[in-house]
Amino acid sequence: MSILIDQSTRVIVQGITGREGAFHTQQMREFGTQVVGGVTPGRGGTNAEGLPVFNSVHQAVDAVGADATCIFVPGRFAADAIMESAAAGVKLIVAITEWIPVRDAMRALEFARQRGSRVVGPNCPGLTSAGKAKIGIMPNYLFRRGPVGVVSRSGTLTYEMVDELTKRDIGQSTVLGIGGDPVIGTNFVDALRLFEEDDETQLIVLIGEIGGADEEAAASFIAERGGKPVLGFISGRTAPPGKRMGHAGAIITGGEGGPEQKVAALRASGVEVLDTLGDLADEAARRCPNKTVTQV
Amino acid sequence: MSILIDQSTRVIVQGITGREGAFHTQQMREFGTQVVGGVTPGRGGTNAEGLPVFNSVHQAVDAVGADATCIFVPGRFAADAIMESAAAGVKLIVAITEWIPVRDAMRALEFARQRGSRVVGPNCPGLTSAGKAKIGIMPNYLFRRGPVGVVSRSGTLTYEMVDELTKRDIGQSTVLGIGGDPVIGTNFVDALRLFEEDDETQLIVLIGEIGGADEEAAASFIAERGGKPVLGFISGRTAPPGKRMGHAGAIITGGEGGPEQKVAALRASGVEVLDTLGDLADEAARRCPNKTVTQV
Amino acid sequence: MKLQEFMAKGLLRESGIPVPAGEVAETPEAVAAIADRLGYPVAIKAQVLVGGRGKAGGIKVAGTPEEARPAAESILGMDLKGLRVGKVLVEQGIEIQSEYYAGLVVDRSHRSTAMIISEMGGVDIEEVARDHPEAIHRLSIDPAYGLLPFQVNAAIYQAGLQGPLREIAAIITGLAEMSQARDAVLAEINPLVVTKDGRAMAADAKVEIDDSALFRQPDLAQFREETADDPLELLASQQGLPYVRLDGNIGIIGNGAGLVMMTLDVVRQVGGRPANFLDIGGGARAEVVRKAIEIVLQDEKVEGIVLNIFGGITRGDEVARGLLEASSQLDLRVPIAIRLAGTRAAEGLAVLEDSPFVPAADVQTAAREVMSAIKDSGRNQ
Amino acid sequence: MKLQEFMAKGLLRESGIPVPAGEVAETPEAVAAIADRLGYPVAIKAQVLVGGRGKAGGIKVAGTPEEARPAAESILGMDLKGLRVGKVLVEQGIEIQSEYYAGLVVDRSHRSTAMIISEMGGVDIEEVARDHPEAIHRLSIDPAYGLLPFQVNAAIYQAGLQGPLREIAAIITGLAEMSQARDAVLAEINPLVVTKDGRAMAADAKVEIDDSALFRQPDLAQFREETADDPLELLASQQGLPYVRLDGNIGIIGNGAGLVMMTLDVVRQVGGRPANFLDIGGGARAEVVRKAIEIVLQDEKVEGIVLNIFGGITRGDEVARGLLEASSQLDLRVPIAIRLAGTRAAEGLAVLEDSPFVPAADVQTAAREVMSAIKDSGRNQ
Repeated sequence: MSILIDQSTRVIVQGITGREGAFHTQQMREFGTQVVGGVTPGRGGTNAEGLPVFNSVHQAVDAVGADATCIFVPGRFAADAIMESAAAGVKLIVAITEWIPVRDAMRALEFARQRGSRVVGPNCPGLTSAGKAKIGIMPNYLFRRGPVGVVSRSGTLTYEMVDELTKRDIGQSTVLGIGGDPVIGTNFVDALRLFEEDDETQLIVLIGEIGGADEEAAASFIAERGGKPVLGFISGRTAPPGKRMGHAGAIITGGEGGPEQKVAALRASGVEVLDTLGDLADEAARRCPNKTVTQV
Repeated sequence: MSILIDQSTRVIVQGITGREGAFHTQQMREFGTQVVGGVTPGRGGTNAEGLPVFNSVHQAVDAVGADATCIFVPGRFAADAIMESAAAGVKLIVAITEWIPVRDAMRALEFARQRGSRVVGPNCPGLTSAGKAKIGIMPNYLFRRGPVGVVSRSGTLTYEMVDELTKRDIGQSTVLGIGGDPVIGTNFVDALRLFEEDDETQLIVLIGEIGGADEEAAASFIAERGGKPVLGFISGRTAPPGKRMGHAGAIITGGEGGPEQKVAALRASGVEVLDTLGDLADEAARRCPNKTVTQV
Repeated sequence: MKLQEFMAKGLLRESGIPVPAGEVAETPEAVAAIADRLGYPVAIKAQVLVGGRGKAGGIKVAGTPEEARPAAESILGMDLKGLRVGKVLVEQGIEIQSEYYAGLVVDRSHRSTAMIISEMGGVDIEEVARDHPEAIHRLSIDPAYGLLPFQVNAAIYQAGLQGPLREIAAIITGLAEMSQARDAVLAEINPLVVTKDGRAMAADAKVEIDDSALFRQPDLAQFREETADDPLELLASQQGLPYVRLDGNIGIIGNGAGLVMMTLDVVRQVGGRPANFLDIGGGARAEVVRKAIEIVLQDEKVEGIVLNIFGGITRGDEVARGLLEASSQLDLRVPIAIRLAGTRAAEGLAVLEDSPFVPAADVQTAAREVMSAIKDSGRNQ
Repeated sequence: MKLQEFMAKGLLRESGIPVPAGEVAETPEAVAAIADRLGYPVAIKAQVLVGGRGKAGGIKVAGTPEEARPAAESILGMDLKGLRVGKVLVEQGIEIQSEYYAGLVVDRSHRSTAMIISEMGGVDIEEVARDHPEAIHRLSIDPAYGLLPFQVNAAIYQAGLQGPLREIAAIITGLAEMSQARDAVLAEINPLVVTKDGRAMAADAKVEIDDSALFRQPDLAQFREETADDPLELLASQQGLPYVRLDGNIGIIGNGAGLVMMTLDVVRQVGGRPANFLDIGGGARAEVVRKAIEIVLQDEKVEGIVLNIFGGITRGDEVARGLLEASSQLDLRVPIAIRLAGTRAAEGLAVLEDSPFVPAADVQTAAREVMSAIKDSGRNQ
């Protein structure tokens, strides 16, 4: 198993003819992902990366079928792209795009929720089921298949974490970057719920950061429902309040988002919070009985 | 049984301090309806018709509980009143108000639908479960308890129909005025579904009129699913196309809403369509084994 | 409230939708002056609220100043399906490459509005729907989200529209925004044209505003008078009474739209021809009843009146008092039969004893009474 | 983008929300002229983006012309929490009856915006939330429907607000509409006052606009420069680089916000004090790397730089080339350590051989290298 995606997942790419879209389509296919087509309005009927391009998601779904989409279109059009896929019945929508206006993101996420589609992101690196399929932009070479599920708000820290795990020969089930924006489609609790139900995942790694209260919500969930062991890390522990770290959601505002509460909440729920990703990987190595899985 | 309401239904009145609201609150209570309070912003803490008045539906629900609401507020505020009750968790919303802008009605109905509330109306006389409870403005004296379920788009024709039935000693289970507006919360099919599941109802009377395709939809439903016998009547059979009959939804537009299709569709699905309400009542009398029920 | 073409195009222009340059005129002289200013050819279009103006001779193209004046003279003042043409719209001629259709309608079954797109424009869309259903593309508009860009994009490709697609998309989006902002229950651009020089614009437009929403469209509400296509309908609407003129000789008054419609049906069934639809609504007071009689009598074709009242909220005695008021203040020049049932019907009928109104046990009888009274008076003349 | 008070109030005024009459001035003379025009008393308020202006002496009331000029002189040019006051807002004094709070914030957990209403205004709302949570009323705004009238009505009564309730409701509704139209991610009226003569108005306002939405707020985007509270942050944002100035001596550059934040943490852990946050993002080119070094070096407090690059999309050799460019074009006046891992890290490290940059196996080592280099240079001086 693994969560959300595997070898059988049929993926389309919205914005396939753009620079990023084209490059990562190639990368996804090299990883083994079944990319079945792309969408760029006005380019329907052409080919890109050897795949058929359609004018609309609806046409793409009709022609090639799609379980999931990967969105690379620019920020001002990305919310519409999310809604388009939700309306066309695509069940997993991975929005890589950053700089989507918050108001647009809220509308698009609510629209998708009403139509039963899951959104991952926006402003995220996507997700990778090691040895099976990848949707998004995570570097291909990092992964090794195994028992650790990783969920993270930060893109680069995700890569760093996977790298530390793989270096120690600890494989991953699925690695999920949920994105750093204030408003996102899939949060820590959603991810924990999925990992709990996944047979392959034996240990969960949660990489949080300052801002919001999603880590606290994760802690409550773990305290109430969690079965599998969780290791945690919180970045931005020395960031000053009131300063937005980058354009995303990392900001400590009055009474919310501070690292101490997050670390304390996670620890109180039984999560071991480590000070560096290296320490975390060491602990994962210590705890994991089956470190990797031979790729099938 | 009966549909939607009975003696145990707790009802609030939105706009209870207005002329119509006050009068019909009185009438509903005389009929036996459990009216438990009213809402008029700014009049919270006062009394009206001997009932407590609240500033918001939320407060009313907290204080007195409510299964249903009856809305008398003016057209420009009525959509908001519908949404307020839906947001407060009131499950049956009866909107008597006419002249609600169509755009507002659409938004309010969708809002209510998402929150799991049923709306009856707008621009309707409400509904009456004979001998049990009434929400709306139907004249009290008309009803007699019995086996006939009545559903109608027109207010006065509903009264006329009930009068013809009662005159012939044929009682009613529930009489439901769904309203004449182009966009309404509960349509013929919804009503048929409810009557089908109601033990007390043995015969269904459907009073349609020109405009829209709701009668045709009812015919399809009956053809596919209907078990109980249905008698029908269509008003406006001689109305010219393109003329809006009153401010409501009765208008024949290109290819839709004409009476011939409606009559033909109903007949094709096994509904006996009569030419006058008197004929219809005669036929109901002929068909009904148990004409009335002694009131409990 | 239906808007005339020039008003509909004004709303489109406000929403950024290109329309041909044009102005309204009421005299041949004004037409000529406008045409000279715009340059030839021009289209001269009768501003009346009827369909099929072109076929009926209500639209003419003038290629030169010499043609403009006689064309204007032939249209201004003409009778178009019963309506006198008082105004024309003079528009710059456009060279049309292709004609499409975009229209927003109330979609009752989905409780929302729908945008219809078709590559077959310039013809009656209902005919297209009947004969070429595959050429109709319907976008359901979520009442909470409005028309979304991806829907417009997908429909344009689906429908196979050609030309400046971005401009066409902007027109469709603008039409939806206008409808939303202006409470339109119908908004059609037919044809939506692409010109030979590659521009997209609205060559003709039809807009109907939700009467229930006129309170928040004050600038449109003031045109109510101008857009009423019948003086009696206008008079009635000013009194708050829904009145529709029909072409018969039996005036009809009742309480409740369904009941009035049924009364029309009954009058037809007994061989009469209804002259109107008039609904006095629920709970009407005597004053309203008097006004209703007054309005119906103003239609000179009326030879008899059927009143059908089922008292629910409406009280029979109150209706009767209104009738007595009418009989004392008006010349009741025709026979009037009344069917009065329900709340306080007996009291009402008592009040009407010795009045000129003919009571009837049911509406069929009322209709027959009026019919035979008319026949009698015809015989007596 | 945070707006200064006078700009925030301008947006409120556009949405029909009453604010005290007032104008902006940059000199004591202008302040006096405006005050004379408005009539006394006036409030003179420093226009800088820091909280607690009042306590810090940035707001003064002048009851007479004699008081206005010295008050203006004391505020204009003053240092308010590190920022020089260049502008003041001169406002007509108002007599306050009661002070409330209305604020719109992003509600992450509900993926929507929320309106907060409180009867306790004029104080820090976070303190209210902590000490009097029962005084906080939160309305969740459905992203598709916006703030609905019934929500505002219910909250006003729930919160026990007194005074001109219709006007207060209009202010709250206007605040939500402004936020929607202007892409505000924070919009606070604090205090929302009722004056002794019974009017409701926004006495102070705080608005923050979504940076991601500035493309559709061109009239606000142009104020970006004016609203930046730090010249280096402005310079960086003009280059598209998220840079936040902190108060330490170790410059920090990395790719990805999370990685940079972690680097700040590591620098603290080894006893350093970060001078900034700078994220070069994913896939950065050499040029961007050079610019990042240049910006960080412009902070004179910087005594050393830690670069932390994990190559995913970002390529190590490209980063290395940017560093070489920087070393050839700039005076690298401080020690710079780089931790380079991931895609093409080996190639990058090869490029950097014989350069002044100190390679490190991990970020802890990089931070320690820089710290000890600084210490050494201190010892050498």
